[in-house]
Amino acid sequence: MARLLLLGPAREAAGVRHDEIEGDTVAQVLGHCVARYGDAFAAVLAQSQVWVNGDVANVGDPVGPSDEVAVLPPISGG
Amino acid sequence: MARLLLLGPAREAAGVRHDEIEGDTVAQVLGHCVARYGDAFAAVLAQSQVWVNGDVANVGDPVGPSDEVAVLPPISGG
Amino acid sequence: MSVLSLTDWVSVSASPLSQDDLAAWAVRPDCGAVVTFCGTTRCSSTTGHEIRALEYETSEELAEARIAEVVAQARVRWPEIGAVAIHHRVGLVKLGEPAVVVAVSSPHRREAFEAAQFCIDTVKRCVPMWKREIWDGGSAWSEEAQPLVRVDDV
Amino acid sequence: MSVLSLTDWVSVSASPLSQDDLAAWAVRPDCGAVVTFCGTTRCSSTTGHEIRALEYETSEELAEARIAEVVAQARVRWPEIGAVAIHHRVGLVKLGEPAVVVAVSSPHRREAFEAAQFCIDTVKRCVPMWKREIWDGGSAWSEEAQPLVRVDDV
Repeated sequence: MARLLLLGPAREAAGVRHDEIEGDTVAQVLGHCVARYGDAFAAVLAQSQVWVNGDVANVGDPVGPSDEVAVLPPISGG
Repeated sequence: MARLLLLGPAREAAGVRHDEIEGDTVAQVLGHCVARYGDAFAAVLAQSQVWVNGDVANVGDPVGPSDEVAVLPPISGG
Repeated sequence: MSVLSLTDWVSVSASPLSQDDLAAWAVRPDCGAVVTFCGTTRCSSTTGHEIRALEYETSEELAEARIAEVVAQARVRWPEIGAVAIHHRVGLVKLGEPAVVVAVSSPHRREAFEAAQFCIDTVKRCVPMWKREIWDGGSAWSEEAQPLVRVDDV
Repeated sequence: MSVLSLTDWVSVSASPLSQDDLAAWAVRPDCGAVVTFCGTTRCSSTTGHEIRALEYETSEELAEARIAEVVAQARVRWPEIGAVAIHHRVGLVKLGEPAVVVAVSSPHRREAFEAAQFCIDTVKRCVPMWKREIWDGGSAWSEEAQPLVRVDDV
């Protein structure tokens, strides 16, 4: 279980900004995200960075209920 | 005869900002300036640029009553 | 939410930006130079429409933390600089309004120019931010998108 | 006395300077970047005194003409730039107040940074201006003086 934060095109593809998702690792959380949000989200995720608690994460990193997993697509700021 | 404009340290050394000075060339005008304002002015003039009507002038350039001869010491702006 | 110290002022919020506020805040008695960059929304579109406004989306917390990293890196590269302020607006921004403002003060102007340019260049590459183009009757994500870069990798 | 067109705004006067006025004036719908330089009077002295204020002396007419040449040269070097404003204050300027402000807008930020830095560097070398340091009980010309340079020779 982890808290999920979806931003920009990831938020749009999933239809939600915040969610709670099952999984004990980043990979498991992302797998459940794709199952829940579908192919459009999977396409965005494939181009995105994933951060845990504000830092770049590896797919094998463990996560728990107090951790925030954020999905960050390519940026277009300023 | 020409109109004279003295700026910064040149104005301070001469004690005036504007004056009217005899002379048919830049060199003659400057010679009369040194005679009128003295050694302190001559020392500043030796380091200065001389412009006529806003452009850099040569000492031999002719000047008349409608021309402005400006003495511009080294700058310290901004 | 903003990060504020005597020398650093970082903010990501929906409030309109004031370049004058940042520039005035950055003035220091020993700093003769303040360089300010103001990025305004402009009419040229990546999607071919006549743009009325832009909408910026982010996590204010994540964006402010990354901007603070940018400021810290600028201080490593230009230790002489005085104050650094970087504000980014989120939400709807009308055409011609500032979306991002950077102000850097320094005893001499060269460091202020270099650090200000580094800050805005690095903010654009390293800070999570998504721009949506809004036109009459529609909207779309900007097509300028680039992968996020870490500040240490700039 | 000031030189004002749709794209150029040059002024040398005793009025206080507003960076915000210049930056706001420089915004153009097709220009996403405005870079502003503000040179403030600072406490460090060339003569070893505790400075209270600076006093700038020039011929407003000659100074404005030279600044207009600087703007023209910037447009030769960076044809993309939009608006350019350069204001220089004369007379007494208290510590921490702006003595010179430059604002340049451009479609993209690199040209705005480069042109703004060229403008202030060239103003400092090419514009007739004399700075007097004022302290409690005395004053003297700044000892930083350099010979005037022609804009074409920069």
